[in-house]
Amino acid sequence: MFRLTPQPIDTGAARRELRDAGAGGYVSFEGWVRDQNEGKQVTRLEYEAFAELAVKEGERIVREARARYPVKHALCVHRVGSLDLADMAVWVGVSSEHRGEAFEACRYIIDEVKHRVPIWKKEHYVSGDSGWVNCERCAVPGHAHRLG
Amino acid sequence: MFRLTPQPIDTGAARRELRDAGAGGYVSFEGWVRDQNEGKQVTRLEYEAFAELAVKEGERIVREARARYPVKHALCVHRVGSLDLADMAVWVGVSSEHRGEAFEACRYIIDEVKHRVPIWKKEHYVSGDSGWVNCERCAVPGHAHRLG
Amino acid sequence: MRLKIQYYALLREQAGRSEEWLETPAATPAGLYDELAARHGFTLAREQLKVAVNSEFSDWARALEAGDSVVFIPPVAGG
Amino acid sequence: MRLKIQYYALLREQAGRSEEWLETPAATPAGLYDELAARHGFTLAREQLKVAVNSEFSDWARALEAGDSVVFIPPVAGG
Repeated sequence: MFRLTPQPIDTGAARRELRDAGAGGYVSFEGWVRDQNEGKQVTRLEYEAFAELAVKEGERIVREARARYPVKHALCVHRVGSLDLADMAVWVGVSSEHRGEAFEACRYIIDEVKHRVPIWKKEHYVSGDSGWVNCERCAVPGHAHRLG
Repeated sequence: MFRLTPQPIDTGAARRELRDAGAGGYVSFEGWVRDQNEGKQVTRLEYEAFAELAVKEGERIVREARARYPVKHALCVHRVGSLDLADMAVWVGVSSEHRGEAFEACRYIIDEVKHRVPIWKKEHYVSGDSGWVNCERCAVPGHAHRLG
Repeated sequence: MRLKIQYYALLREQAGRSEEWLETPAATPAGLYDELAARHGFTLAREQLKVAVNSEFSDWARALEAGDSVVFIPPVAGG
Repeated sequence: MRLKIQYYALLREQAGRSEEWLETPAATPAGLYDELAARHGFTLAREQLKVAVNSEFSDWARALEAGDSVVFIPPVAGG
């Protein structure tokens, strides 16, 4: 399962979806907004998603993880909208009979989500500048900010 | 840090100890009591620790993880006493700048804790029998139970 | 041929809009991007993008049909 | 020489106690375990155990001193 949410991620509720009497191991990952990135002081972030395809691709990734590793349950929830420092941007949880598969599947999901799911992140900096992560070098300097 | 607790593990409080403005990734592991082990139906567990050495060895493991992987914070909490099915027996949490180290350190800690920390687990089965995990084959059949 | 284009992230900002309907001679997503990049001054090269048609990833050489919904996907940065 | 022995898990059950003070001729943890195994009917072989003296892992051939606290450690199963 993969979900997008404009609200703070409710990890307690998400975790409860993974409970299973036969599960002995549970691994979760959280992505937190850091106060800096590539040497720049970050003040806040905006996440924007192409929701329909993001959910489709996210669901594909979770299905792939389940096919590769014999896990009981797996879920990923990604936040969209405006986030402050230390907010949780993404959550992945996996339960499995033994711990190895839960670690592997959780890692697989977050790695693939970061590379494949159409979600974009705009960082706002202490300097007043801002930029779309992974697009900064592509864009004419200042261009994105001027139109933003 | 490594702690033992006879109370249910408070994962919310434990997680808060790992917050860090420079941390972008957080990985946690939970060990849950399964309803079966090696083909036997389990009804409940007892965990017993040699507390003084368990804490020393647990602290050593967490220090080793911090030396091997550049993480921000790492903590392991292990439950002792009587546990029911689906209860949490152990929790490991790691925060780091980037996610790779958090996964590696979390995995290292739980793997080492399971092999090195003097904590023992007695399983009680639907059959009415019981046994100390990893000591069953060593003991004369029924012996441990008769004296237990 | 009339198509719907939706814009996200940097492309949305550079286009100054979230979506538009367009009458275009472009037969493929590749041709369509070249047309729109010229019109809106997009700074991302096509090689940096992926494209989706009707909410599914697509080949750049796919034959577009009237009414198709097209999204150009800048480098992603989830998580 | 008088020593304190603490028992855990299967050894506690087989010894029927959590600890005891013992006057013993054993000079090392290895000798002490052989003596106690015979007395309490321990089913675990010494090769399956580790030993701690004064709450730290120890060599089996360490020279014990009066007042030492000894713990024999069955195969662990945390987590």
